[in-house]
Amino acid sequence: MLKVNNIDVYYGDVQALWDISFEVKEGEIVALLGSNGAGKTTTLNTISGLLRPRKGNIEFLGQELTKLPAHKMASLGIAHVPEARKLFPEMTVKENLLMGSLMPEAKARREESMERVFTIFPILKERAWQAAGTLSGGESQMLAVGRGIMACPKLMMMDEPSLGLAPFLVDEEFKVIERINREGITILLVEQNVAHALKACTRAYVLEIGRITLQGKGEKLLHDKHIEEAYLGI
Amino acid sequence: MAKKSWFLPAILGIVAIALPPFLGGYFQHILILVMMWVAMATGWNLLGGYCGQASLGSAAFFGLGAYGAGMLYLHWGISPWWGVIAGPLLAIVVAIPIGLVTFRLRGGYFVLSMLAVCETIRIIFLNWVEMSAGPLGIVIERTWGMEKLPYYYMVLAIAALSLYVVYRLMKSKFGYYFVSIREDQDAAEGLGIPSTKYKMYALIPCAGIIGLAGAFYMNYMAFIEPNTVFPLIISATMILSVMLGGPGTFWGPALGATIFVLLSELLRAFAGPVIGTIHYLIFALILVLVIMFLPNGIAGEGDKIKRLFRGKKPVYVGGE
Amino acid sequence: MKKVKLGLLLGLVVVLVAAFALPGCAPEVAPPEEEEEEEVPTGPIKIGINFPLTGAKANFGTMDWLSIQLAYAKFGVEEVGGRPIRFVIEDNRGDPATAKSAFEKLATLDEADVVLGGYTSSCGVVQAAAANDLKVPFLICNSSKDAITMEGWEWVFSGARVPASHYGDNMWPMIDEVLMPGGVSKVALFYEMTDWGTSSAEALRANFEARGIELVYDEPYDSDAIDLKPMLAAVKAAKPDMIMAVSYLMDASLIARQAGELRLNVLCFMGQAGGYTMPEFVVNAGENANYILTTALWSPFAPWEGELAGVKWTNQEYYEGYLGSYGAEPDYHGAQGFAQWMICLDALLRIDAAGETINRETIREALTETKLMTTMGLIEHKDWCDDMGHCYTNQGLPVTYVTQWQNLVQEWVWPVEAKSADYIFPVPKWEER
Amino acid sequence: MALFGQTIICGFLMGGVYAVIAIGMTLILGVMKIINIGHGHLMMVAMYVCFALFTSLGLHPYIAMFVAMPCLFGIGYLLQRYSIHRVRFVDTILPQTQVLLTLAIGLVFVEIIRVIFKSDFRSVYTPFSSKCLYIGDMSISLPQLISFGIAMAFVAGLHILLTRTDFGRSIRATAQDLDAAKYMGVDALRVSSLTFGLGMALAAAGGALLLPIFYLFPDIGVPFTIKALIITILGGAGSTVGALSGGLVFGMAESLGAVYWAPGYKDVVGFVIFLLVLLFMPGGLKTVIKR
Repeated sequence: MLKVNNIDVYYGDVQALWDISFEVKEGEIVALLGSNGAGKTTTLNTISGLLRPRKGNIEFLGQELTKLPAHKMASLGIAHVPEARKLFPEMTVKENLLMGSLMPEAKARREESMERVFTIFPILKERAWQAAGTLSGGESQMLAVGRGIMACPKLMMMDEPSLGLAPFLVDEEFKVIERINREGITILLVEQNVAHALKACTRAYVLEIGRITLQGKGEKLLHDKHIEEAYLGI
Repeated sequence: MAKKSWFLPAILGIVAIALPPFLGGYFQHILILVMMWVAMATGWNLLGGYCGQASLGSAAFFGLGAYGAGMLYLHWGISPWWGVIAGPLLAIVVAIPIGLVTFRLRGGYFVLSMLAVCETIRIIFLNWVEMSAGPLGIVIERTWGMEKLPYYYMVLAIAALSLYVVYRLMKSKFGYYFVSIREDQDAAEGLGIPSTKYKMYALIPCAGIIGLAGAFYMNYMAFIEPNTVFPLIISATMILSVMLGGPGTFWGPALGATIFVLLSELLRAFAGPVIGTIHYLIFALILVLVIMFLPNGIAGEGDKIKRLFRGKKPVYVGGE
Repeated sequence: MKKVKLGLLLGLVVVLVAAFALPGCAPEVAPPEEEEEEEVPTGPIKIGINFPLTGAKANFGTMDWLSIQLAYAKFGVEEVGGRPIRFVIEDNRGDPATAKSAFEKLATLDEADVVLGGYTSSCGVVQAAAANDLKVPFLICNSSKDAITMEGWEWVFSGARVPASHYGDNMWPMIDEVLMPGGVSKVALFYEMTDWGTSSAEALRANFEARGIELVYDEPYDSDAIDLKPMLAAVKAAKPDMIMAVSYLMDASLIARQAGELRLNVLCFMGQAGGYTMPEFVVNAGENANYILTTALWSPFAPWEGELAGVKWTNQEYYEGYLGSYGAEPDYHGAQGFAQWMICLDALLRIDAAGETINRETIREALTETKLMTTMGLIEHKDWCDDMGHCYTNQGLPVTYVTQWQNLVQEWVWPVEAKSADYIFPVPKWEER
Repeated sequence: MALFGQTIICGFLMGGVYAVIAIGMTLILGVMKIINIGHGHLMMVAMYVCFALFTSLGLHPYIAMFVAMPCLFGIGYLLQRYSIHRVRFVDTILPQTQVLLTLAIGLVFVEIIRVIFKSDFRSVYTPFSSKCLYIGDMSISLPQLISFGIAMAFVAGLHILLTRTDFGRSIRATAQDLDAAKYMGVDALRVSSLTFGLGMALAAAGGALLLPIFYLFPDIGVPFTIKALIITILGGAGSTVGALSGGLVFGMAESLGAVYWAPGYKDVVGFVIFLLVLLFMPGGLKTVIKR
């Protein structure tokens, strides 16, 4: 579904990614793991078109992404649930959700999607008229995911969905991710919470200082020596 | 910044000193204007270009400098040449409270607040007739009549002084702090640089230099009134000169001011008779094009020394 | 780095030393510019023109220049003493520093023999100072700032311009003989915040107070104001018998309109020349212009006439000529421009008649003896002092008078000897018009 | 009492017109964070469009407005798309490059208009311009009242556009988080160009409303830019209700300042309000209203 082939990415003159390649197949949950500063968000931003690779290319459903402007991604069916929520703080919860469904196809199913979001996250229905900036951390995260669902995407890219959440909420979060995946949305997950992510994902890639150092099935990596030492603290 | 860097200034200095006596009065006059704007643009650049606090109200300091000189004569009959001390002093004294208030604001809002401050000062000078003679303005007796050279060397000294002050400041630790505040104020504060304090350290010489130019203007033009020394166009000319030459570069503002004065005079006096009343339109169009295509000015875009402290520019590595 | 610093320091020292040492020896360094006395110039007589022809003030600067051209064509004198007359035009954009640049260029590069210019006060005073420094005769067209001719500058000639504090001179007899007996004892004075407004107000204030008239309102206002109603409402609340307003063109129109809207009823509304006498005033103020009295420096039907260079002229001819040539009505600025060329031409002709060479010095001498009937009345350059203690040099004093807008026409009502209509006083209330 | 009442009426009516001019500014400043110093100059261009239509076809400015608005919309759109936007993301030392660009663009427009129409003062005076209603001793200018009504209609219309339509929400979203808006599929350049155009069209409307009660010359713009900026900051950038309330408060403050302080110092009132709001109430009136 999504193929990233040998990309190099720079910030100005500083290289951030070296020769990154990976693939996401339809129906999978693929996790991109790594510590802070490893280049995970950079990778997602490159797929989203906010950054341009200097080398290599990205394909989505056979279409070349690297030449398209950022705002075209949504119409191809890629939803980006960004890090730090990136909600629209002065707009209400409902307006934030509506913003998720700007593309014609998503717009046609707006009511239906909204109901779907409200069944997954009942709390959002209660808060529908509240400004997004006033939500708690957990609620903001729900809204961010809900906004992603509103787009009826084929691929949802989630950037650190568990960041800053209380432990019981993290469990909830991963349940939701699996649920969304079961409902037919492919997921590319970027996580620091390696243990949780590896349990949830089909396959995973490990990024270290801008390079992919490990890859494989989630379960298998969970028992990898390097992973245990570096990330799980065993 | 190699050895040859003093070579060019020395030649320029020699030319600036030796050439004018051989020019006609008109060209001497133009050179006087050039030097005045060189001083002002250099002063503005200290706060705007190096410290990143672009002010759209620096005409306030110019006007205060001019009035500092003019009011000496108006109230006490003292020679306005003492304004060379009184003018900058007045500008600095007023600049300190202004800075304390407006430096709390950032970016565009700082620009606008300075504009508001400048306009307020203009209106006060216009209305407070007892203090400033209001719209009647101040007319003084000129010291030298036809002779332009004394004025020229005076303003040349002012320009050289302003360049020297800026050079010394930028070579000291102040320069490093100014640039770090410009590049990232939060990070600078994180490193323990009190930003408001260092902005004040940039503002004070900036106001002093511009005030000095104002005091000179009073002596040279022999007439000031609030609308001619406080208008937006003076602030804008300072900024545009710096933009043209290169903000945050040492020679850029001087270069920009020279080009600015010469170009506008060239278009007005020599092209004007040919192209008629559109000469100013052409001038304005050139400005738009320069801002669009040379946003870092001639000096800034021209060479590789884009920023004085390039290594200190924050770089983003990896994730965020 | 050390070396750089040293070099810069050295450079600075050199500059500073030079800055203070050179002015002393400068006179020797500068080549003397004066030509040899005996040589008779043969080139054209150069007339410098220094007006705002672009920029915010261009409309009046252009009117001056067009009127000068009109006068040049009217009197048909194209050469004097075998030397053709050539105009050198400089645009100063209404900016004092530019006006000075333009003057310097005219004086040194173009070697103009005489310069006509000066629209705004700030440009006028800067040009006059330059003229005196550079020893070039300078005729001020409009700049009304009193101080321009109060500095004793012998190269500066006021020509047909009127010092701001004398705009209302001929109104006082009318106030004494008509308005005060008619019940005017409280006056509201407001004036635009410019040199002209402030100087006018000073003279007006002193004269009102000398007559025992109470000033119930006395404020300057910002001429860019959009809504003058709040000020007018305050004026209305002060209950004056008479309004004395010093305003330029568009604020005059706004004030007339908004006074009407507020039904600001007074015995008489007196404007101080400026906006209230301009043809555009009635266009912009419409019916509200009616009954407004105003002091005036000039109007199309002032009965001035005379002969210059063998050509007979009348004031009306100037008005019609301007209207015919440029499709717009001139106001007093244009008349001053026209008069200024007459004064200049008269001086040139007199020098030629006396058999002298035309140069800056002889032009200056000729101008000091100017006594000429112009479109602004009789202009005579004299040195004199007024009762406010202002002492003028080379200052003429054109006759001022009072006009009143009646049925959208500006009629001459005072002094009555030359009236074109009777004054209406007190004026009807707004409700009853 | 009559004086106070009259002062309030004058301030209120003027405030309505100010609000329309400022609402275009609030859209541009609040939504795109662009400080447009050329705002008043472009309003001046619109006024000349109306003036030209009045002199050539005899159209009243209230009708000519509907020609001037699309014209200015187009100018605004092109300016943002091909000029101002270019500068916004260029790596410059002065982050305020964009402010200076709008200043220079304003100068260009002034000079273009000057070449076409000269520096002469113009006005669209119709007998209707001075019609008034009288309540006791106080007068209410009819054209100002109508302007006020039209102004309110524009404010309401814009409010609905911003809160009830996808386009309006996209505008606000772009303002609040540019990257997130891009993730949602918002074409930021298109939205910002359209918004700039819309802001300019509203400035044009303000100019057209001003024309019958004021006059016109090429340099008219600067004071209006300043007024619009003050009102925008006062009301809270990006808020229609804020711009409206800011306009009314500002109009009132100016009017009271002229009567009870001095006509000459009137503008200082605005600047003082501006600085105080910037320093102590950065969100403007908007934050107070919301509470």
